[in-house]
Amino acid sequence: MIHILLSRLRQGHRTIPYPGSLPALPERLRGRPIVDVSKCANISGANAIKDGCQLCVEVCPTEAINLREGAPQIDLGRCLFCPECEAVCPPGAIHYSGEHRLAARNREDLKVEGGAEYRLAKALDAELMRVFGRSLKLRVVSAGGCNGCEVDVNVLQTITWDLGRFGISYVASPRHADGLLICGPVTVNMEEALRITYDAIPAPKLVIAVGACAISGGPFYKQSEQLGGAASVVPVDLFIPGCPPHPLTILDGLLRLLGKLGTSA
Amino acid sequence: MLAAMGILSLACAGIGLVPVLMAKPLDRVVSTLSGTEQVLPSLDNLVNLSWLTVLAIPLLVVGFILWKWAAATPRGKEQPTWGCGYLAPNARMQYTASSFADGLVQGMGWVLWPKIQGGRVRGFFPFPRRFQSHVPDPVLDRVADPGLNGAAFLLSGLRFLQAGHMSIYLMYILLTLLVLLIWMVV
Amino acid sequence: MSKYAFLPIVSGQSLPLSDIQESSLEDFRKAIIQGVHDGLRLVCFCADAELRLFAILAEDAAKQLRIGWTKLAQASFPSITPHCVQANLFEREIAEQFGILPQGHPWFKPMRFHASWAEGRDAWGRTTSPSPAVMDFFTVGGEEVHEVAVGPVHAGVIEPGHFRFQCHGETVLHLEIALGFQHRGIERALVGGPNILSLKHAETVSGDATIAHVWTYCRILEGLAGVRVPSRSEWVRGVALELERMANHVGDLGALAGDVGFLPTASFCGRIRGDWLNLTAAVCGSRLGRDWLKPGGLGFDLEPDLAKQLLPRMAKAWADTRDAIELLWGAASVMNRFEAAGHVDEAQAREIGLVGVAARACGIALDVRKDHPSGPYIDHPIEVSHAESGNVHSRAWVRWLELVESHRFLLEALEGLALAPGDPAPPPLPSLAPSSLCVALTEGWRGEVLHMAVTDSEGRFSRYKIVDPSFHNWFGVALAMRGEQISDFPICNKSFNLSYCGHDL
Amino acid sequence: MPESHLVHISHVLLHLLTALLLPPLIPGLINKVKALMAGRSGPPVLQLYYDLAKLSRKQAVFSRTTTWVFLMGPVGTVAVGLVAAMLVPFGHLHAPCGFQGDVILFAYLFGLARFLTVLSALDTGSSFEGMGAAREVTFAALAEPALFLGFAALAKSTGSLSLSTMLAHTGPLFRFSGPLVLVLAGWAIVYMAENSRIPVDDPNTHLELTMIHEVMVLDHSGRPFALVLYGASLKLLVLGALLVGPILPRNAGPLLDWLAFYLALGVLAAGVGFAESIMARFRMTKVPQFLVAGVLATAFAFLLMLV
Repeated sequence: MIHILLSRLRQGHRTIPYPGSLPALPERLRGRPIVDVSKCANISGANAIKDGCQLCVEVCPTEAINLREGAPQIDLGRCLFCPECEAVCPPGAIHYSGEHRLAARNREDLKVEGGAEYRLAKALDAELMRVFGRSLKLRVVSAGGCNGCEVDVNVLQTITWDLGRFGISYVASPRHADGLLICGPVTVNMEEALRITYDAIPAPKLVIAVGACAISGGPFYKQSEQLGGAASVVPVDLFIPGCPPHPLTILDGLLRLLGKLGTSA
Repeated sequence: MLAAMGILSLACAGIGLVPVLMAKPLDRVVSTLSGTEQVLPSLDNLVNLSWLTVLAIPLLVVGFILWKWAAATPRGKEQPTWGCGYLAPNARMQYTASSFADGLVQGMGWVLWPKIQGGRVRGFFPFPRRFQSHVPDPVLDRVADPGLNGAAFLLSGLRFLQAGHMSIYLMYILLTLLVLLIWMVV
Repeated sequence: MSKYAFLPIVSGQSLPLSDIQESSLEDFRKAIIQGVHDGLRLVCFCADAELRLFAILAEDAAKQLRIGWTKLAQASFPSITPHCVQANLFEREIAEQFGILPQGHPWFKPMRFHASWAEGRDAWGRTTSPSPAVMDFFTVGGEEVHEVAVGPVHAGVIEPGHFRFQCHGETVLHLEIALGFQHRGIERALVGGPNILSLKHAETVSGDATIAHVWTYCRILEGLAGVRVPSRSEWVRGVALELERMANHVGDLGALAGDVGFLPTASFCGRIRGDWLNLTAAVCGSRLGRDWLKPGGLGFDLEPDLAKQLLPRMAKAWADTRDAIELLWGAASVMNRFEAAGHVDEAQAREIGLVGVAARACGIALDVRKDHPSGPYIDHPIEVSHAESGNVHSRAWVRWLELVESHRFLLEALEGLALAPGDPAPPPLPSLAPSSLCVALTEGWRGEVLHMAVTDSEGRFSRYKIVDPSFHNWFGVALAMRGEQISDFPICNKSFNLSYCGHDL
Repeated sequence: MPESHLVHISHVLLHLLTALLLPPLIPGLINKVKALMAGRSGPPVLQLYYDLAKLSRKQAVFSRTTTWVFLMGPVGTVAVGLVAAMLVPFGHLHAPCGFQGDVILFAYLFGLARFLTVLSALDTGSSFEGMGAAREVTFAALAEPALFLGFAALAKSTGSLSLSTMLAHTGPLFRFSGPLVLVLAGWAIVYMAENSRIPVDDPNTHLELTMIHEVMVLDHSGRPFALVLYGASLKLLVLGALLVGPILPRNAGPLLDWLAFYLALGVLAAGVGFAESIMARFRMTKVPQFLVAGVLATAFAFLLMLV
């Protein structure tokens, strides 16, 4: 017992003061990408490549980059946050920032364009907020991913992130849950189980899709063994992009949904 | 069968809820049987039974209110019992009576000596097996039955005494009388 | 000439298919059965679309592999499983993927529940797509037995799988495991590669073992392209792999403590695992090591300055780790739980071909880093950690010993890297050798990761086979539960901590 | 109305309010202590109140196989718990309802609650819930004798069969004596078993195969589930009051008595939190041995009182 108490003293109180202040993030963390249209070789005069530059579109493993009116538009729902597009762009028009805030309420809001402001997730409406504001129990369903998202979803329960202090926790039975947190692209083999689990949750209920797989199928988007994300089976209320998302990104999304972070970007 | 069980359970519920009504008659039975006025302390005095009745009412009222409140919960569509999202549950997944009792049977194993057959599965690719367990009644099956059987076996050795001839039986009586006579004299 | 017909090859070696002599089906079967009988391990056995069967045996003592192949005349062959339990899952996989029937297989059931890849050929003669985990399970008959069906959706934040227990009361008579829910078609997707998605697929075979799989994938490409990776880059890869081991072993020990309700270690380790993950993120920006390794070299270098920065952070994390885990060994209530559950004996373990932590916990000193070393492990060998009892405690103890050993390796590596100047970025990989075969092994934190690639005449993958350690070890979980208490299943399962997605691919 | 009546009524009211409103605070306290011991902030102390408020606003999903019996479990647990709470003295002297023999009623009320919970679990047809129910009755068969033997020892010491007298007037000889320590030790074991705490059950790991209590309520949702959660916290309060009863100072004045009571409950919750922070859970097969230890402790206490 004495050893345990001594250990507790040595280990200390380790819950981060977030959202009061931001924890230190890795310097090389690839957060929200920024598109600087003025540098894009496809558009601007100075760097213009004659036949048009498509390099970023070509190297993207998941077709997350499209050219809209010549400028790259990045779909964070598909993005795996790999360094390929940033590395390949000759004038450096695409650049990963350290910005961890990525979650959005609509699939369409996940698109990053030059100049346009990113629409972060809004809080639930007043009615749902009255129900879930201080207590949200989630049933996590892993539906065919690589268990990477599960790692970072799980991490939120550790003493560092301490999800419980916001009234959010993971529960065993869907009957006790208020929502589904889905990781993975939803394999054909998990479709029915996911539906059963969703139906087993009493209304009102929320669905949160975590990770590129759960939003768009991620790196498996071409495979017929999967369905291309949670939205193909159940209505999704919150999308949290990343491959896998940093725990802070997930926490930010959840707290935004519960209106604990305000609406500022 | 069911009707009889129903009547008995109703009687139990009645005694439980309004024990005052039963205390007086029970006391009368006790005093009649014992012949005296008061052998045991009156049931009526030992436990303040009217309190029980008084408490049964709020219990039922609270229960009723809670029931109404809980039953008034808005209901979603009925779903199958939660089975971890498995597609093909079957009847074998219901808990069995034998399993239900197993904890206590194992705990009391030193008295009950349950007989178990087919419990061990061996090999990497085993053939389907059957499991069977049986808990013999420790008194009837383990003491009374073997005891009586043993007695019957031993006593059957004395069968030869039952010859079936009247004269021999008369001789037994005579011998017995003689023995008794000697015993009286001595 | 060796007594085995199969050709010797070492991990990471590529050779033209024509160099490997085709065996007759009879010789092929004999070689496997005889090899396994003599103590070799069947580490890979698979088919391809042209009805070729490939098998790889590991001859650990000789630090080499043996490979052989045969071409089937029709879509069936006599099953090897009755003579060699290790072939069980491989043969069911072959049947499921290509509709090739292993005749006389004693446990012939689907394993991932997907439609056959071969058009119009199904080993079970099914015409509709199969329902996951709906099959004939082994049953213990009798009215007193109840079945407990757990999953696919489990209580915790765990991947999906279906566990079918035959129980009486609290006692588990038999456990059968049906997986396949995570099947997303990785092996099929890799055919025709490598392409821009292939690296991502290698990274997502099993997210918690990203480095182990990517490194193996890189070595396949490097082998086939004939590229040598600078030794400094190999050191960095070693750091990546050992950091992954640290994070996961710490997490597992914490989770084991959590499953027996021992709060201190559970809470502390949960956090400390994050510290190790963050060391990985400091180098490559991703906590799981995504994009750190790249075929030919590294995606992100671990520069001398960064190595210097990481050393004090690692010292802090290691001090916390020691402190948290030593509590575990001091708590009698925890030791009682660990020692009581999940026993697998050594003979069983050898026969079913356990690998990794699970095998070492049964006293089998098996470790790819020592048996088939490559990269930094050639010059800086590690000591194989093992325990004898084969129970939950042994598996926990082996993890702890490996933590100590990995820490020693990391310290040496980071100190070395702090002095050595960085490598230039790797040039793009030349095209792969056509009609060749390459096989590579890596000791991930769970155990032996094997990749095998066969290229077509244009140097594209015509078959890419991945064997995650979980593939070998799930059977061990089932055996460890026989006759145990069902309430001990969570710690037993956690002590193996196998990957569902690595198995389902 | 004379003043003493007013005082009496205010005590009864306070007792009632305590029984109704206080229970959800206790798990909150336990969790806070555990959080502090782990080095985290932990959920708010009032979390269970928030959960209950949310559940009362949510829909419930019922299983197709269930009948009205399914609802009896949660309703019965709370109704019975509330009535039982009226029999136990909380802060000051007597319980609102006290009479000779109420101790037997008290014990059987818990039996009734358990019976209803078990029926409700079996009603779902789930193998998990059956498993939980079997564990519950098996362990209860060992926990109940410890409770009764403890009562017997107290009855012998006070010459009364009423909880109010037994707990509040244990007599100077009995107080702080060996038998009392044994009774409390036995009851502490009962307390941990009945409330599904470590080392018997673990309220934190939500794993179907290892739980005892939570696995029996896997299918409850909405308001019935709110009742389950509330009922469980009520049990913490009532059995807690039983456990701290004999050692509380009485007659120090109404205010101090109530304060002491709340303080004692707080200390008990902290103690539970602390114990859960430093020890692992028993293997399921070891639980009966642990419970038997409780029976033996109370049996010794009773024997000591006889001689």
